[in-house]
Amino acid sequence: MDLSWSEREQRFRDECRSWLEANVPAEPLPSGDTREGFALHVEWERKLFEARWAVVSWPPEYGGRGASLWEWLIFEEEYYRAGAPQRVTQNGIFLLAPTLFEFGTQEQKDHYLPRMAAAEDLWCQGWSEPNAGSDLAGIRSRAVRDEAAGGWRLTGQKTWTTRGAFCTHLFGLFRTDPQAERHHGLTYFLVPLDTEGVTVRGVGRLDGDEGFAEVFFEDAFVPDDCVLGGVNEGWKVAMATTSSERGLTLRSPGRFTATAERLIDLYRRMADRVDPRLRDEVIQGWMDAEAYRLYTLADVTNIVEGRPPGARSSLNKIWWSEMDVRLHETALALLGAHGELVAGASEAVDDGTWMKGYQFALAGPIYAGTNEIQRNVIAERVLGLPRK
Amino acid sequence: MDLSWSEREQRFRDECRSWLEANVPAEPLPSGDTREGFALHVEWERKLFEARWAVVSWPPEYGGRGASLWEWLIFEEEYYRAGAPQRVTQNGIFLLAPTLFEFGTQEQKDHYLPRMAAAEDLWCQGWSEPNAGSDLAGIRSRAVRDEAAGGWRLTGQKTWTTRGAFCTHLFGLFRTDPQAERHHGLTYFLVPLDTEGVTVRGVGRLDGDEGFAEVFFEDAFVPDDCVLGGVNEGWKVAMATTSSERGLTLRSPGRFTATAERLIDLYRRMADRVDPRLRDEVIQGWMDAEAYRLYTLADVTNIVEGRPPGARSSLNKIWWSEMDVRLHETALALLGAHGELVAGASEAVDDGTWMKGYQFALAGPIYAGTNEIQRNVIAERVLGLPRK
Amino acid sequence: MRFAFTDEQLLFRDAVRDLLDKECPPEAVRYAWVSEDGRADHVWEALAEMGVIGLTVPEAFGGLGLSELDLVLLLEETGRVALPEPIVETTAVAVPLLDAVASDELKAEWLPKIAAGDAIVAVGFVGTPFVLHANVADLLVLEREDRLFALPAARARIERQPSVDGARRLYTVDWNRNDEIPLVSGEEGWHQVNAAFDRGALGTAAQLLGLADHLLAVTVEYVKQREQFGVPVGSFQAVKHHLADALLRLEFARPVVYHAAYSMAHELDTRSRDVSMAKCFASEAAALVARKALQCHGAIGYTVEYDLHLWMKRVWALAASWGDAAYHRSRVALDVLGPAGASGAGSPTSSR
Amino acid sequence: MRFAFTDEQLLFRDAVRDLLDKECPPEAVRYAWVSEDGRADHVWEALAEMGVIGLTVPEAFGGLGLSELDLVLLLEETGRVALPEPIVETTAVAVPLLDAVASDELKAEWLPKIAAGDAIVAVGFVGTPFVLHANVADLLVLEREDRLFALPAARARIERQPSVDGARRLYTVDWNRNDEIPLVSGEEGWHQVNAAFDRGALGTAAQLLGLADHLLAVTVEYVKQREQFGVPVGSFQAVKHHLADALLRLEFARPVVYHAAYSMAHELDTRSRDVSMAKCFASEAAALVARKALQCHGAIGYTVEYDLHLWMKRVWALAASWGDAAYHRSRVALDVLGPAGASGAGSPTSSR
Repeated sequence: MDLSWSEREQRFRDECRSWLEANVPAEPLPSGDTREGFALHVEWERKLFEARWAVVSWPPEYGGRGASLWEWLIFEEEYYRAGAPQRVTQNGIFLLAPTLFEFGTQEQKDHYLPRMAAAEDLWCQGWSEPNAGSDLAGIRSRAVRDEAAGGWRLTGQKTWTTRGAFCTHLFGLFRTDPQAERHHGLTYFLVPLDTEGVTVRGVGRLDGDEGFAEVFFEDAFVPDDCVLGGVNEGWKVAMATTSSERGLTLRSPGRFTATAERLIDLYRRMADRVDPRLRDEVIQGWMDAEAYRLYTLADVTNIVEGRPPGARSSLNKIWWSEMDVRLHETALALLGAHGELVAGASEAVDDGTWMKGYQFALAGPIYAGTNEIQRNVIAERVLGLPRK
Repeated sequence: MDLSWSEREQRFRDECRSWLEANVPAEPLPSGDTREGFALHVEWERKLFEARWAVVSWPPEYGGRGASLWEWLIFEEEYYRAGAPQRVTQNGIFLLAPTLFEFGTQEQKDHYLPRMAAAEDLWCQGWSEPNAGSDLAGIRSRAVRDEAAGGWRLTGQKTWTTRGAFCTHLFGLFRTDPQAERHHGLTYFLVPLDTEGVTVRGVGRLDGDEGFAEVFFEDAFVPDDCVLGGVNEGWKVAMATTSSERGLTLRSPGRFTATAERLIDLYRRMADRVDPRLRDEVIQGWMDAEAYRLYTLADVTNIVEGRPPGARSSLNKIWWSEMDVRLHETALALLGAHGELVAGASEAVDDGTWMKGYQFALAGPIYAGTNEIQRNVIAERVLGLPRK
Repeated sequence: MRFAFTDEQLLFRDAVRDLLDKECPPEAVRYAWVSEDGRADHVWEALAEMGVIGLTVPEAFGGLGLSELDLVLLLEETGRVALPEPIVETTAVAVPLLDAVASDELKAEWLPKIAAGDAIVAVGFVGTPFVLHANVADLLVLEREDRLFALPAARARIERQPSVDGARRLYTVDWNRNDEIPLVSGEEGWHQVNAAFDRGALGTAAQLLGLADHLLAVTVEYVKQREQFGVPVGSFQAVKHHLADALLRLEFARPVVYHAAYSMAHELDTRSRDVSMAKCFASEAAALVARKALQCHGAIGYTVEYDLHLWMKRVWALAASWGDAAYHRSRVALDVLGPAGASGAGSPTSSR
Repeated sequence: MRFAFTDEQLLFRDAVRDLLDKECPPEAVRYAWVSEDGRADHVWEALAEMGVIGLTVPEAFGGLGLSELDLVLLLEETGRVALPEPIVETTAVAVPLLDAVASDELKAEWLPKIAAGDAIVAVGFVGTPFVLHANVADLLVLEREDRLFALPAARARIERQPSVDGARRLYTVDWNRNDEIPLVSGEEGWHQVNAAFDRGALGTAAQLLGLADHLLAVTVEYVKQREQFGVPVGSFQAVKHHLADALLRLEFARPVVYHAAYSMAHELDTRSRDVSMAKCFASEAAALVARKALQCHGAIGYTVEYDLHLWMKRVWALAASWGDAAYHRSRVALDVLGPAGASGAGSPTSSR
């Protein structure tokens, strides 16, 4: 066991910290889930790319630095500590990219990855449908073969697509075998949103931003090279990387340790006004974030040494998502009657970011597999309890 | 709404308080779940009976005072406030008696009720079996008709029978129709434990007392008049009074408000030594007990006015059983390293009653229908969610 | 001993529920989010018509002269529909306060107008840092250092403080001291502020019950029809237990709130403690119900096009207004344990 | 950066597990409840044989001279079998303390005996009011007002304090001051007591992990085979989620405990805080697992004829020993927030 960073990692941290200090916008950008804010975030993403900080863990030929998982952790830690903008490219970088690396043809990788890294192509996720939320196997959107044109015609509806109204591309599952049931007969498609027959409609979200979209497909044609992995193998392709170590389940601790530090700072400012018992919630929140950091260090060690977490990654997801809610609940408890104030209120503490963050945090236990589903996974696949 | 007590109720309270003050043993009796303790508790029960405090809500002809539900609440409040002994007759008085009143023949009532009130007959419950815990319909013990002798022959095993090793009689369900499935073909029997073919074996319990028993039946004969209600109607008979207002579900608030007051007293004694945050748990416990008292007052009003709680009584059971656990957890948290000490330790606070009470409280969420079952009942029968 | 409402009280409650179902549907709440003044149309007038707005106004001034116990069920109904109006401030808080401390002239001038629905009174104490609907108030009743006074709306300089709940129009208020119309001050002022704070906390607790009731009801309906894995999500035990827990907390907060209304109406010595218990239980129960409601809805509950958020955000706001759960718990501790045992407790006027 | 144990450490752990499975089955724990001295037969000797008892004894004195990081997995194993022996007190606490402060004579006299398994040392600080297994100790190391001293067992007057865990033999100790063998006092004494307390808390946290691991494992097995309503109870979602929550808390306490062992072994400045985090997480995780284990077992878990209670009661006892969760949380708060922010925190020697 050695919990110290190597010289190389230290240098990496220093380089990244100094670049961020010099380049992170002094004024926080408006939410990237609004049209205006999104545009500004894309600018930022391109700046990151030019300095090769956009996708540090990718190979250099695709715009990365071939950074190790450890360096990726360091980058994330520094990124959040610096209070840098949210990554509006994350669905592409964290969800699609791992799948492309594993299943993409050389042509697909060479075409999509650099444009994704450079924030030229902006990807949104097309999993959920009106009748397929927790149960993705309920997908009804279909792709019909067009032999003549050498491609597929997509019809159906995707929903809850985060930032879909502002993106340029969508990746998602469509049913290519109408006979097949449930998880079978699905195919993974890469779809430009400017394709004829595709309509995108923005949907307002809890926190007031137009961060969701519904995407309608009416006989929209996409050529064969828009299929990722094999036809009718979409489920396997999609699932293979959902617990990817760069995916959602291994959420970088930096985000939460930074929130915990901000909570400590808030407590210091409010301490004279609040019930002393809140001290315990504050310190518990700080310890929970620290525990998540330590858990992740062990997790990454296992991954690096060839022991992937598998179903245990559901433990991460439950922990970070429920911790994030608690951290914000504690902050709001500290704020008392001031907690309901939002950006623009002269009396708002920290410009209402805690209430904003709370609403964002509330999505955590719901998306990427509700925590109820995650608990089933843990019980059945980690503890081995009977499914039925 | 009128939350004051009538003159009559006040007088009842005064009478009951002064009798208890004069008669409750100065030294708490040893646990009634031990053989010695049980004997002493039976003495106490007989004393209660002689003063007509044993079954205040029963008609005078059976040894009661025909007390109203309100007066019963008052009695219970005073009983616990006085720190009077636990009721080792409770299975008979609270569980069997309501069923006897509703389904018993005049002969059965005249025979059993006075002897029960006088603590001459001491009843234990024969519901659970090795394969029938939460799922009573899994009962396998059977009763075979003996036409010649005019009765039934019982065979099988009952388990987790509280104080069964010290009781004289058992009431329970036996399968009289081997063809019938699940809840059908069961019959409610009243069985003297000295019946030939009945063997009782004591089982040690978490808190160290021999408070459980396994009861074995081998071709044990009981005459027809030991059947309560109709043959093959045992389920209906048993269920009719499980949510009886004098049954387990309407646990008298007195027990918990008394515990809460003791917790407040403990906090006062420890306050200088404990983390201030525990103050909140203490006061929350006190408020939870108070809320249960108020909920019960509303409940009793509804019952008195002909609006029985029905499935909503599962709410009571969850509340009091989980509150009781929290109250004791809080007390043990106040005690810190002293919490593990038990009766006989010179350093033990309150002679270890908190740890003892904690173990007793832990049974609450398990017996009389686990709280998981109770939550299903609330969801399905109160909220109307689909069973399957 | 009878812990239940009278048939009259229940009938009045039903009538108000019918009225609000008709006059204050979700669209009215949505409208209040975007409307200039943050109010729904016509509802206030309709409620005044029915006597609800003037419920606490003495009959001599054209009201019904009824008590907190008569009001509590009606405020619960205003919560059920997320009524975007300052009824707690005007009817529950301002009227009894003015009735207790205002000059005969002031009462004669304002109480009849309030009862008629022609005047709105906004309130602001240190315990409630922001003044709700000061923008539409005709009169403000404010307090500084136990100095209670009235302020004509025209004399108030107000600055909007946007809330997460678009239908809650909150303001900070500034004024010239010589525009104050003195009501009462000193120790009597402190007592009156405490009584007013108790009424506000109680009224808010009642609204939280109604809000939570509605959130639970729509969630139950949703999980009954929403299907995943080929069955209604409401058939999953995890969802059942989420909602059973929600009902449990709500149903045990209910008698606590009604009991506090009884204590206030009968001026029991324990009334402040009883109100704090009520606000503590109602705040935590409603917050839990809101949390479960969102989780059981999933992504759809997260969209503003679906109504859930209108109720959820009101719950967040009200749970922290008029003292949050932690504050009121401390107040109970102060009463039950005494100053020694209860560190961290404060008087209602200690800022939250 | 590598947050994992070495193969050697894991192999040693496996060997100790095999030994304990053989030498310390549930019957051995039951025996300790009723045996005269509250110990299991032979286990101590077998552990000494393997070098576990003397693990922290310097090689010069016949031990392995290893660190907290080498010990933590082994103590976890002693927890897994609910070992009824004072190994935390002797190996984790007393040995490093004696090695740090005892005279050469005292070390030469005792350390080799301990390593050989021929001597047991019991400890008592103000932070740990009762002395475990003082009845079988050959030497006691005690502390009063930062005055650390050794006391020959023969000179100690002990009174048994019965614990809910029959295998834990707790005693209060009395003695004549002139029988004390002074070790260290004053500020240095305070530092040594704190270091000893940290080692005791860490060792106890490790045992709690093992205890919880076992409780969860037997519960999983039970709910897989126990049938109700025609199916295994483990197929009910409520049971699944109870046990998923148990695993969640346990698996997030684990790295916190291992990290604290690393901090102690490398004498990091944060070690006391890291240990407090470890004890806080381990105590609460184990308590939760015990609670879920009993609930998922139902009535059978409530009987003393079933083994569950042996582990459950040890968890209750250890969760509150060497500082409970609330105490250690305060200690972390003191470190992170500073005295101003952290009311109610105390030093390890403030009585719990």
